[in-house]
Amino acid sequence: MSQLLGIPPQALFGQLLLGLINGSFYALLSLGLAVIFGMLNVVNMAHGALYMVGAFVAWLLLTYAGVGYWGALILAPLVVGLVGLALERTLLRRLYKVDHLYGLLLTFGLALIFEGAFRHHYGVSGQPYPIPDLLKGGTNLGFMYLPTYRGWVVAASLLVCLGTWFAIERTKLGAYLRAATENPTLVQAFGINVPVMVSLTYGFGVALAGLAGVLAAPIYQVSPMMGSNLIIVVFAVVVIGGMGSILGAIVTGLGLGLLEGLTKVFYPEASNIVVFVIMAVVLMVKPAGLFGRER
Amino acid sequence: MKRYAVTAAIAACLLAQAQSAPAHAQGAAYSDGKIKIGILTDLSGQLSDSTGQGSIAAAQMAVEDFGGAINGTPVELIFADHQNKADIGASTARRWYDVDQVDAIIDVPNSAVALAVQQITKEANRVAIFSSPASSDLTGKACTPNGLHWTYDTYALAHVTAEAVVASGLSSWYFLTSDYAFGHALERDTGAVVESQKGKVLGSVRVPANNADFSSFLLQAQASPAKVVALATAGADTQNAIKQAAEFGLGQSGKNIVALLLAISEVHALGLPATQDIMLTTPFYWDMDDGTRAFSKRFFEKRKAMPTFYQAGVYGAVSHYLKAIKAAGTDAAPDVMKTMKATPVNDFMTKNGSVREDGRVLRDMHLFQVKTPAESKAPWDYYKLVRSVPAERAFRPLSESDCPLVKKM
Amino acid sequence: MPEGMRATTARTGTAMLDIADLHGFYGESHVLHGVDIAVRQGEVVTLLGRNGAGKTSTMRAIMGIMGKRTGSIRFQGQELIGMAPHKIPRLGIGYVPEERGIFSSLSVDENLALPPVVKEGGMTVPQIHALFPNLKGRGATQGTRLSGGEQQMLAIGRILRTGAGLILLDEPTEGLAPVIIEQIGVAVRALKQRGFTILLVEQNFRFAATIADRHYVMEEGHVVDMIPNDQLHANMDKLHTYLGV
Amino acid sequence: MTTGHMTGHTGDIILEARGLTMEFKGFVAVKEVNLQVRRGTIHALIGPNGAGKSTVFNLLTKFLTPTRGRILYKGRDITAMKPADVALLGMVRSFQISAVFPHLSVLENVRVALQRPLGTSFHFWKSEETLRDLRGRALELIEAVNLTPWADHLAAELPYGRKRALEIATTLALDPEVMLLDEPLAGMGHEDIEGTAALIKRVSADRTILMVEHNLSVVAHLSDTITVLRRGEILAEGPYEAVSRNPQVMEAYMGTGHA
Amino acid sequence: MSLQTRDTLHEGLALRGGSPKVLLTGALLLLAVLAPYALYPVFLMKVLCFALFACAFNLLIGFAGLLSFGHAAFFGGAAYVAAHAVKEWGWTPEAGLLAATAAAGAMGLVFGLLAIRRQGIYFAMITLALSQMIFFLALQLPFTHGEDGIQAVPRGHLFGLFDLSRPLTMYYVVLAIFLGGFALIWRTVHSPFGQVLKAIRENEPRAVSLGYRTDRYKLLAFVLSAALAGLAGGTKALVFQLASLTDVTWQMSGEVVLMTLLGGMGTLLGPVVGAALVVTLESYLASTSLPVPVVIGAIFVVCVLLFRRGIVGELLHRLPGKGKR
Repeated sequence: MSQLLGIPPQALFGQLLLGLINGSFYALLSLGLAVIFGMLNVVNMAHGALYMVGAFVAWLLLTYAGVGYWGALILAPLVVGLVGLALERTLLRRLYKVDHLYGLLLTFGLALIFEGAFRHHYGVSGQPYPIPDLLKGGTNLGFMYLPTYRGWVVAASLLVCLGTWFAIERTKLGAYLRAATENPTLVQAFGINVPVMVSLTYGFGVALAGLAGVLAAPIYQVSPMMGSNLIIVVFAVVVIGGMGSILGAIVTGLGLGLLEGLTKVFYPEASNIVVFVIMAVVLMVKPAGLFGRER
Repeated sequence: MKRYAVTAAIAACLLAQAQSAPAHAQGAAYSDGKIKIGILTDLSGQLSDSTGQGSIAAAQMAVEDFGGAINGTPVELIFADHQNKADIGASTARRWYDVDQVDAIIDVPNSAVALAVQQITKEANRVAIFSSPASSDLTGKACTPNGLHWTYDTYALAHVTAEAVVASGLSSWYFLTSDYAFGHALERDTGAVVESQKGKVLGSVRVPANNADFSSFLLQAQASPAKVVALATAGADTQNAIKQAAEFGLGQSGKNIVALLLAISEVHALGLPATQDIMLTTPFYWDMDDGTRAFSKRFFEKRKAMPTFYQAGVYGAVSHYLKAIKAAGTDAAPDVMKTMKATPVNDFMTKNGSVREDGRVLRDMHLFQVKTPAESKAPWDYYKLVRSVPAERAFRPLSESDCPLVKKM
Repeated sequence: MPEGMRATTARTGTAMLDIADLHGFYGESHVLHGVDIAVRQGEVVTLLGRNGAGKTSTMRAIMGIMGKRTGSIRFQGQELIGMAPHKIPRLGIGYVPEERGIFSSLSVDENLALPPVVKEGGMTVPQIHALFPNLKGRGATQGTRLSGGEQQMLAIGRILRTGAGLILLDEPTEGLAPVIIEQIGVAVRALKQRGFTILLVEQNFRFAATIADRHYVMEEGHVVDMIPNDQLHANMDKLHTYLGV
Repeated sequence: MTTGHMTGHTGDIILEARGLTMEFKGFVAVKEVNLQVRRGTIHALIGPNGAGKSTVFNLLTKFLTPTRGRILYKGRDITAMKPADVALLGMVRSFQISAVFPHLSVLENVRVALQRPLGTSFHFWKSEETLRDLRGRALELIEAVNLTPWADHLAAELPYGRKRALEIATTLALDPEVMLLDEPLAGMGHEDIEGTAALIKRVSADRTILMVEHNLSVVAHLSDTITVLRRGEILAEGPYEAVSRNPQVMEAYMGTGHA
Repeated sequence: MSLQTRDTLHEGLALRGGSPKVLLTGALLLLAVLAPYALYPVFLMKVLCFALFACAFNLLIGFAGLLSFGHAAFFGGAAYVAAHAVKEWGWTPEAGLLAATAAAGAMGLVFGLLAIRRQGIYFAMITLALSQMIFFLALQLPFTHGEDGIQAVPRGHLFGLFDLSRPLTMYYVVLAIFLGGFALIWRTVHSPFGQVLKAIRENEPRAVSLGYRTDRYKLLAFVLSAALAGLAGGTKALVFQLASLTDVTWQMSGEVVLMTLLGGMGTLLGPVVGAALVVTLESYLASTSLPVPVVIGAIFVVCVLLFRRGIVGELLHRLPGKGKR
């Protein structure tokens, strides 16, 4: 049988590979959201905007400072992380004692401000960001042409995801983080400065978004709206994976990327909706998410 | 007590609103002592780079070129951002007509807003000149005696592109279509022309709206044996599709990419490496002749960018409107409309254009191909002409029109 | 030494921990009503009292992890009220909370390594394993998979690593079987011999009697009595009224 | 309701738990608890920390679902019922932290409990005035717990002890046959304790009360029967005199002998 | 006597009772009736539509404590239903509005059944996801005409009598609809049902322990809120003679949250004030070069950080002796 459900198997492999690429973006973004939610109990609506800021910082560095892709890969997440740190210290911190929903509303407002400001200054057409020379070109895999840069994106984001997972699950610092997620008061009573950890966690979470932004810059136009289109889907990914679950974020990110890829082949009209349908179903059946703990 | 305070607060903000309503002043020749043109445009959204502030600048240039007044009656220009929301556009248009005594609304990118403004203009019996929206419904089933569709429309894009591209020998097509009304219309119209020209449509894929990643669809297009991959998309979708098509080497694999709607500001943003060899249809390119170059140079000095065809269209629309008012000696909409329809359109962009009874402006359209980086000699040197299509072949003939104004035999 | 004398000595500046007129609140519920306690270096002191008497709240007040506090808590002369909660343990106070506070997302080893070392002279992991042999070889197990007694050992063990000189032990025998309680008792006595100062919350006063120097009795949010261990037998009737059913 | 004909302490079994067991992730919080509460008595549940009192309490009121075992109320199996439905049968609980509706007035707090039998709780088109008839009864209940001067204050403005009183008034408004009180004296000062204990005694007339409470002197004074729990199991049961002399209970409270 | 006033006072700006209240209500009504002679009617109608929408939303967040982040689905969805019924099927305006309200109510029932079982952030997320599905459906279903929307909807004659194409007639009809909706909300808040709802908002476990099946009350509140949001959306479709995607976007859901937050959650007049301010601001900003989203976002941030009670809530709070609301 040379056709599988009307699709040549080779095309199917290609689509699965593409799904994996998108999935690794989802994973990177939802990982940041999950880390933040686990520690701060805040649904960070500004995550998409900060992803966009990451891409813009890379573009600004290139345009005005002559700093290329590799430099931006380090600097942009750092800048975004610092922005996040400042936001947490000055704004978010005031809301921990009130309903978590206010955190959601605050970050929603922040997202509007970031997107609006960049749109005001740089327009919406988007700015071009070249693929770095080292990663230009591609390889013909037989069933598809794989641009080298896309390969790099998968590798880099998987590396970062696994690195983050390792840091959280296998290091001392990660142990602090897990413990503080479970019982911040007790961790505080052991002499660990939990408020600083919370700030750093937020900074780290949004730095991951910034990194994703840099990785995305050469693929998509660097545009003020690039985050808001993506964020709700990523949101859904985190909810499906289980709010606050690290592994859940990574696995569901990749899984939904694949699933969405398949939908694009078989029924592209539904590919926008498929993630939300799954989210609704998962929430009904397993409200804590596939990998989440009941909190 | 508290209620008074709240009442006062509400009253205060409502009054602030009211103050923007000027008293009705009675002018001599023209209705309220001035000629007021409203540029309703997109200052913050998807289309703000290709229209937006540039449209306003173009309108100002047109007013200045006209001397700023007609027979001593000043011409006033106001503008507003419709935020791509039909209701905001509609309420702005209503307020302009009802309260601010605006005589004409010009520009209106975004078909949904334009269709709403078309209705309101008819009810208010004023003039609307649509230089930026695409939907050919504006002179089709939604046509009114008060609206002109100035620059282009989906029908023309489809026909000119399909005809010119098939004529240049590329006859097998594959569509990448935005999954909403605009995309559907473009694909349907273009496909029909391709087939009428003995070309073949080998397939199409519907791309969900706001989908940043096109790789999956591009891969499906690549797998098709078609020679032409046509992008029936707009705005950010087109940009991302083009950028990713370059990344996946669609051009190298022998596909010709045709963008059915692409403005020069977008080509500029994407850069030549990504856009080279793409074919596109436009009624205007800055580097066509001395006239276009002269206008564009002035425009560039103001905006630091070359004008898009939308913005050039705004200039033409404002000029033609002012000319008609002057000729008619009144700003009453029926007379002005009549005069505009009777007057041929001639400016740097339009040669021997005409306005049809359904409100359609007929002009020549041109198929261009984007230059390679090597071919480009200077900044903004982006296009080379492939072929021009004369006005009468570019636009929908009246015989096919479903405009109620057009009497069928 | 007569009861009064001891209390005075404790109050006259040699106290390691000196709590005076401590009031504490959870939201609007006023749980501590003027607590006075003094603990000297090297002492083991218990807080006895029924459920809800304010023993655990006193511990939490010392650690700075309850809502509002007024009065004074001095540790080695330093005032703790108003100090950032994470700085308090760094002065050398280790806290073993009620219900042990073992983290389920951490392995036994990670739980053991979690509290940062705050002073020199803490016990090494082999030493802790020697004290609590049950913990040996269980390093990779999820913390909460241990039995209740083992969790208690882990909770105490992890504090010993930090080098804290004063240890707050909140009901280490709660819900444990007698044979396990015995093991915990052996360990606590060993700690005492090593010179640790211990403030112990207990309902189980027979357990407390085997290790403590003095006993404070709390009722309804304040201290109602102080009984030196050697006078326990003489005060059994009083104790029964305080603690018995 | 049906409390009128009840006669003192000789009643039958109104609430019963059979083999009640609750496991949390491998940890057994409540093990094979068999409990019988006689109609018309005050029954106290005591035990050291971590004995599982609160868990038993939440199981009986259906805020938790038992892993095993059955709960019978007036001979009827209520194990699978929802908490709200249990309340409708006449068994109403209070909470450890004061459970009032802070931004409703004291009167409204009580009235919310009174209005359900009217059957208009879903009537969003009816006026609040239709609840006027309930005022008299509400004020009576408020009077009964000495809150009359506070009747038109928001519950949030009450001092802590008064909130507990309001909570009891609200519970009484349902005229429950069984009241389950979860640490009704927790967090109270001396002054409030006596008053509240007296209140509990007063409202216990013609009712069954099951309570979890730490204040043993109050428990000793009020209760007809005391059940002592330890480590999720029943250690002893009986009147105060018997329970307090039980060596196992003494051990549970005073500790095991010298190690 | 004191009981009686206290009963209603802490409720917020209740419009009933003693003669000053009657007077004030009268004055407000008079103001509303005269407004179109001083102000631009379409603007006023827009304010009224959004005010009703915000009031409907507030019924849920303010009086049942549920944050729906997907209310645009009801507002915008109902607008499509009304526009389609009136334009394509030639229904009368009143029938179109009824259909819009009923459709939104039905959607609310489905959403509610799915979402009500979860609380807090989860509730917000589920409603967001469901409304995003409605958005994509509106984008892709043929009857909505995609991004063009349903245009040129005839206003028609109400009950065959009143010609709605006349701005003043339309205005008074919209005013009547708003007042009707507002009165229903006011009645709901001050009904036996409203009492239970507030009790659930204040302390759900306690309400359960008093024998209330809280899920059913929340569901009814959700359906009512959805239906009224639908009424507002349907009315807006008639006013502007179009139904477009704008009204189903999640940004619109965010906007109604802002209106309510700004005016004051849980106060009856707050959402009206909030809606009036936001609509005024948006129409003012439209003709300036200030970036609208930035301003809106900044207001959001300021409200969340400093004015969680909102304008009306803050006013009430500062009034002496009126309870701690």
